[in-house]
Amino acid sequence: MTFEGVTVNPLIGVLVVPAVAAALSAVLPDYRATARLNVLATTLTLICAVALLFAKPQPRSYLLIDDLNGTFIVLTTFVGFTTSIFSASYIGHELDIGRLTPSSVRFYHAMYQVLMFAMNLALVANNIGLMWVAIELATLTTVLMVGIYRTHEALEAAWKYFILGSVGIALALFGTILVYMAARPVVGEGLDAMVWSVLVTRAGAFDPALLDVAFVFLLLGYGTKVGLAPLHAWLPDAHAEGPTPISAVLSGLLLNVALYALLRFKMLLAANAAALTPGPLMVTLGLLSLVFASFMLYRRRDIKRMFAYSSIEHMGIITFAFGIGGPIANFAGLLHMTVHSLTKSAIFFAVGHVAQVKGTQRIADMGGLTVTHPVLGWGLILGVAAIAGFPPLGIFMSEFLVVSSAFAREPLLAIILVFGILVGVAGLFLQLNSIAFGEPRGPSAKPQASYVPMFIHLALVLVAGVYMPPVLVVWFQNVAGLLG
Amino acid sequence: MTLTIILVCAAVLLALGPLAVALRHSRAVTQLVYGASMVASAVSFAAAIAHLLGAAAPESITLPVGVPWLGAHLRNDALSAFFLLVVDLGAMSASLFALGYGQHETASGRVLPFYPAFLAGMMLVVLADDAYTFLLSWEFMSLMSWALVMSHHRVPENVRAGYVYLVMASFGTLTLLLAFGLLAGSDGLYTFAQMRAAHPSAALGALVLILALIGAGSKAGLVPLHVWLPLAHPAAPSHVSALMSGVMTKVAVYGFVRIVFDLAGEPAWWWSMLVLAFAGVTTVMGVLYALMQHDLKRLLAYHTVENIGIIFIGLALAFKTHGMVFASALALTAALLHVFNHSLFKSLLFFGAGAVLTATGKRDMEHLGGLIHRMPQTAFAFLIGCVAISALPPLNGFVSEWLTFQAILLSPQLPVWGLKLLIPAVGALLALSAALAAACFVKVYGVTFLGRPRTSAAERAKETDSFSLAAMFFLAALCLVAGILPGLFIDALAPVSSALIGAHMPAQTSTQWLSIVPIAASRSSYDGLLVFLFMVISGTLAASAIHRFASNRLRRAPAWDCGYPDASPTTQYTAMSFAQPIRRVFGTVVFRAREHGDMPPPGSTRPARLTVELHDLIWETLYAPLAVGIGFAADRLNHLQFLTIRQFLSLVFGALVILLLVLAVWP
Amino acid sequence: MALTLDLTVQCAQMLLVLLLAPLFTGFARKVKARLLRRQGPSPIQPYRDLARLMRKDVVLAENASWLFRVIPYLIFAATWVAASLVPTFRTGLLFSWSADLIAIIALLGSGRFFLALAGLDVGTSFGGIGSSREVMIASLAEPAMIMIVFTLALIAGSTQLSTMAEFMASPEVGLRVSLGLALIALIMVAIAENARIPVDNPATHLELTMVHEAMVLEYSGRHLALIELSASLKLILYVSVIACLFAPWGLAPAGAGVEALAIGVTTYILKLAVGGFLLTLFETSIAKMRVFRVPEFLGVALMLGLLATLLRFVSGSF
Amino acid sequence: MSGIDFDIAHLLAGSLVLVSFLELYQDRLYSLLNIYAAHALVLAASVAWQAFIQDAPHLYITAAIALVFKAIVIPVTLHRIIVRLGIHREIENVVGVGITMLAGIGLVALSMVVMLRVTREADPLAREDLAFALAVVLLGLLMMVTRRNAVSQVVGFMSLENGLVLAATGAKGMPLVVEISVAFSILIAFIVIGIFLFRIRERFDTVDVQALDRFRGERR
Repeated sequence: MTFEGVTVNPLIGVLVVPAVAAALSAVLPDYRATARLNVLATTLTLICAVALLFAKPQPRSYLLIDDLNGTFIVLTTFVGFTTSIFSASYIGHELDIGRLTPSSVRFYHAMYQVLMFAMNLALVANNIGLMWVAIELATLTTVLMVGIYRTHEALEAAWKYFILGSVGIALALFGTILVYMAARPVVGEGLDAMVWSVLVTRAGAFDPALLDVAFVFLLLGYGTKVGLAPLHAWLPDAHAEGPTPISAVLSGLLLNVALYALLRFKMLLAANAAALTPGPLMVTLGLLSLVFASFMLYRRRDIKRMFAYSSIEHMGIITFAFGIGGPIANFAGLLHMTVHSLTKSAIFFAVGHVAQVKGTQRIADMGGLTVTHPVLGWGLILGVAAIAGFPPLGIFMSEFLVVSSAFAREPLLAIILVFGILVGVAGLFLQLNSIAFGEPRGPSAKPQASYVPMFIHLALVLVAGVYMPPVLVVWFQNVAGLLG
Repeated sequence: MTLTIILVCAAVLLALGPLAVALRHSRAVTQLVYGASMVASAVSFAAAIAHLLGAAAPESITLPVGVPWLGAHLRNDALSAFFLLVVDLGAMSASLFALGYGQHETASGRVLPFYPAFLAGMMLVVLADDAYTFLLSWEFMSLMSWALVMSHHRVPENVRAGYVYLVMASFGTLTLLLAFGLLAGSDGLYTFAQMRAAHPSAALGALVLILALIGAGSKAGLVPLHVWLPLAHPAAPSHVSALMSGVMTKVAVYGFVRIVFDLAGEPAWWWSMLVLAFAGVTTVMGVLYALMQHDLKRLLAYHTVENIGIIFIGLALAFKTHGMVFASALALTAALLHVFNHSLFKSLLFFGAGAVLTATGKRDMEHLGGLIHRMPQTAFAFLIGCVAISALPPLNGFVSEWLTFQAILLSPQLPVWGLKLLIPAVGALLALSAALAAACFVKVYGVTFLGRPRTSAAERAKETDSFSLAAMFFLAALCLVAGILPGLFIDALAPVSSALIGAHMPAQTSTQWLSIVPIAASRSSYDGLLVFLFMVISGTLAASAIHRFASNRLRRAPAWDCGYPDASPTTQYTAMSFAQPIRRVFGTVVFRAREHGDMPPPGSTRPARLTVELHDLIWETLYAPLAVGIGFAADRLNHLQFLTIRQFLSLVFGALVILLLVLAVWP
Repeated sequence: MALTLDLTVQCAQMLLVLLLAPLFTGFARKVKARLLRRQGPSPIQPYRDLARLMRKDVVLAENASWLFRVIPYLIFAATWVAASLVPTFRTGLLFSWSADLIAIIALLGSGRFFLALAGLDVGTSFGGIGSSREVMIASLAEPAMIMIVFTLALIAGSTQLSTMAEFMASPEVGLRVSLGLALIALIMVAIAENARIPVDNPATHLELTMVHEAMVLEYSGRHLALIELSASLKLILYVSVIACLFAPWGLAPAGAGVEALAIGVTTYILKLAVGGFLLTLFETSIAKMRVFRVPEFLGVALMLGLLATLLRFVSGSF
Repeated sequence: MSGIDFDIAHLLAGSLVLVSFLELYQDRLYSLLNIYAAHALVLAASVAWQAFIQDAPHLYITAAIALVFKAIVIPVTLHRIIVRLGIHREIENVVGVGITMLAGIGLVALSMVVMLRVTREADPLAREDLAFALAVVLLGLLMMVTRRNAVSQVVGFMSLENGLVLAATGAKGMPLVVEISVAFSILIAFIVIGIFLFRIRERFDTVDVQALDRFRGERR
């Protein structure tokens, strides 16, 4: 991609721009400048990512672009871009009401860019060790951002996230080492045994038993990052106590990146016939988190914690879809990942507005949103309808494909899936009724932040539900074939 | 050609939604939206009639939207054309009614955007030709109607009704999704053509029947799954509840017919027994519930449940497992004719209820009365609706019920023993529910329109606007025409039954004097026109003879009240007291009805108080425990939110150890 | 030529039924009086009452609506049309195929529907008592009646009254248990529908007991005359249905000559006389039941009808 | 890989597991920190020995980091923090020592079964190393689960991390080992600073994790 004569390889651009922006925003004194820099940086990264789609560079030892991470890079940078627009006005408001100090805002923007850098690195990393380091860095930055408010709950949430995250990362590292051990006799020592594109071609010859143990550790390690049921404990508190843009990025992107890492390793196992199929493990974890999170929606009193549990529920559905396998279910899983991150970040934008307008996150203190703020209220209802899987929005198509293909293969599992989805929808709308409908409760200040990012996301989800661009369909289909 | 016109109309309707939002501040938006939706549904109605009467070949179109490698298949065959006709007729009359009724709508900002989308959703369900488009438009229809039910969200009951409705709708859709999953198989053959070609096995077909019965049955209102219907329909604005009761339940019947008769392959012998059992119970329970109500729209909603039962009795007898193709054709035609008739008179009755609601602001019959003097035209149209729904000649309700009875009478030749015993019992239930329906509508009409006004609101009632009246009289006229000339409508249904069953009833128009002959003239026939003419002639003959020869003098005087000084309006019979004898006969068993009279001690002037205690057994035995169970599970799991970090770590540790143990044990 | 003959027979049938109805009621009252060892009015007294009522002017309640004034004509028309379709002296009437037995029952049902509405129109509690009890009785009587129709239709293979009558007259009907049950059930339903003694006392004005009378309490003059006439028409309809189905001897076949018609008429009048006598005999031998014991009475009728149909469904021989 | 090299590596790895057991036994913070220092020392020795066998110079850096940073700097800082927080005399243990030991033995047995079943044709050293490394990781996790005090949980986590470094060094020729151990050191540094920087002491008057949990979001 030539840029005033300077040929900048988009792959490098996607990584360098956030890194530079992080350094700059740590230095710049005025917080408003860092906010604008933040938006500028994410726009540039988005342009690089889109350019990346067309100029597909050859895989190198450390960096790799193929169909799978092509779409996810664009998705990550796009959601990062819209969230930066939202967070510019959101953080401004948080500053006015004194919850943040200017220095902490500068720190926030620096960490935001480091997070972007870490996620992009994780997506493009070809070396499984590098991918591990990138995800570790992403966890560290989100821990710091969750604790930025310095309240008791925020610190407790950050500390819990930190400990659980570190244990998860340690397990993932052990899994990576085991993969290296399995690859060493076949691929030879040194760097090659860690390069994913080499591994996936030679995976057939690895020792299956070692791969199984490796996958168990990877599943539990990265599974903690994905927020699957027994390992989910950090997710609700991290979402509830951190600033809302971070909840949107956390829910929308970080869970996807962790699941993307898991998919990379699932491809390895799919290539090795003798290894135990990862299906049953992922299906059990998926169903467990789906049913568990659905039941947890009912007694939630904090709006962000409720949508955090909804994220766990949807990650459960996606893991179930990849666990079931087969071209249709895999396609549905990939589609669900994309559409879920768009919808969930849109919902968190709306929740951010609601929290600022109502001055609280407790559901009991807010009500009658469609009366006091019609546009915001109906935006939230559209988002919740999308996340609940109502047509014509995207998640309906993926749930349609998952349930129908699952029922044909394993009827009993599909019935549990349907039960979980139904309980989830019932819980979600029970809470929505008290938020959006009925007599208005609680204060109703004038909203500052713009609704544009939220409605862009919802429009994209609507388009994904009705008409999928064919080029995206082709990528998803051949990745679905790869996933086994 | 007709399919493209219909799709254009659907597209126009879909476009009206955002338009209504854009123009929400302008004054004429109500007229614009309802007028446009009326025109669109009228055009689509004409196209549907052209297709059905012209017995044209089924057309199909594939749009590039929807599931990427599949596209959206839409097809307009005889069955779809008939149900499209029913949907558009309902839509047209509801929009005409809404032109007048919409003026008084307080939350029109929440009704206008969703109303045309709701109509488009129903039209698309009927045209869908692959599982994805079918379920998409089915769920879209539910979402739009949920939004309409929630339009008066400030009333807590409406919010609860909307919630119950949405959960039941999602349950129904997910069940249908499982049914389509079975039909499509694991390699995803989602179009109906592929499903038909796949010829599902008997076991698969049975499972699909059960799932379709639960899925479509919950949307139509079969008894154990009907609980949302009497909550949701009254909560919506009247023209929407007319559409939900009269038309959306018919789209659910269409879903059932399409899946079971068209896609599920050869029916087994016990299929009709299962559907018959559900249908019989639905019919009687629906009308018994209705008798106990005194909220006008809730009563009409429960009556929808009863009429759905009658339709499903017809469908149950229509399975062609027993080789008697003509009997099945008769039963199917009876069911489809009742679908058409019910959509007519149920919409008419809901319009009447809507007109009463706007005039008096009250839905509770105990506060109405004497409206016939203040709202004569509405009263007349409502009377025709009541006579039609009570299945009394010469109107259309009687015709479809009569055909259903004829279908029942054809069944002794059936080889299946179970059916031999079940069908007379269901015949008795059908007759019982017909009589109870007549009793219920005497109560409705007598308490609401006749007698003296019980409250000042009823006293100050005024006639509704001309649009509402036009819609009501349009439907009343249709009821009369369908009652007098049923032969035309039965012949229109012939292509539908020959498409689904391969045979249809003998052509009716050839018989003399336009009477209808189900199987053979010697067997039984009924001539609506002659009976109507006879009644008119003998009535006018008697009137003119008496007025000319005997006296025609008339004077007014106070009614005989056994000498009591002031007969206040409260001494009149109310809805609950009118239903008291029937409640005493049936209520003690079905609703555990108990009456507690508490008389004041002698000498004290405290009024005596009679309280009636009714239990909705289905809600208490099926749904309440479910809700308590989920609440209990939610409470138990809620503790997991408040664990210490150490306990969360032990969760992770436990998961790791378990997985390692699984690995160690796994071969 | 045949058409005019059929037309004249049809009109003769309609007139015959209309004229005989008051006579039959008068005859029944006369026999009842004689059984109670009192003189009793002459059988033609009902004609005098009708003439008297026709001449008097109508006294309408203030609250009565236009429906109140139209309902008598509607009831009379429905009942008269139903009565004219029942074969009395000849089967195969010209218009008999326009409505079968189910349609006749439904016509009576609409008559009852409008009568109940009339009861509620005036706005006093008496009308309410009458209407609510009437619809309760109807809600049990009608299913029993439909069950009887099912039994007979299954035996005769058709629901047309004339074909059923011809089949009943033909030898192959034979003695069947279900027919016996159907006859008893039909008699019980007839008693309930026509407000005879065990269910409701036609002669009483005591508010607590009356059902049919309570609904027509507010009618006067020509309206009351029409309603009385419809009531007696309905009574004669039920008796002629019982006669033509369970005592079909003497019914002239479709194209019969004048003398067959004459035999038909005489046997019909004889059957009416026997029917009237038996009815009054039964009425004087039983006391009126409490209103809330009527459901058991009609429950028995419904069970008998259902049993008859079940037997009929199960096998051809029953 | 002659017998003697294998035996020494085997010895060092085995002793690391033994020290992990010792850590489980301690219930006083002082002794816990000393045992942890010993743990780091043994790790450093084992990594150095691996470096010698595989003659991979970069492993020496890891050994040096293990020695300097983990064996000396961390215990001393934690030591001083405990004194500042005044919690050095607390005795805390959630589950009885006996049960913890039994669980530890079970875990070691489990890791042996899982690992030995796995690698038959790979060279025995790697197989042994992984088995021991897995044992140390599981024991570290067990320690985190059975301790109530935040500092002892951190020590548990650090011993878990030592197990990982052992596994990484056991995998011959694995690149990025140094980078990973450096990343881990930063992580641990964050933890220690976290305890200090977040002024856990001043915020919650005690480092007892129990107190920490009273401020959970959405109090019941």
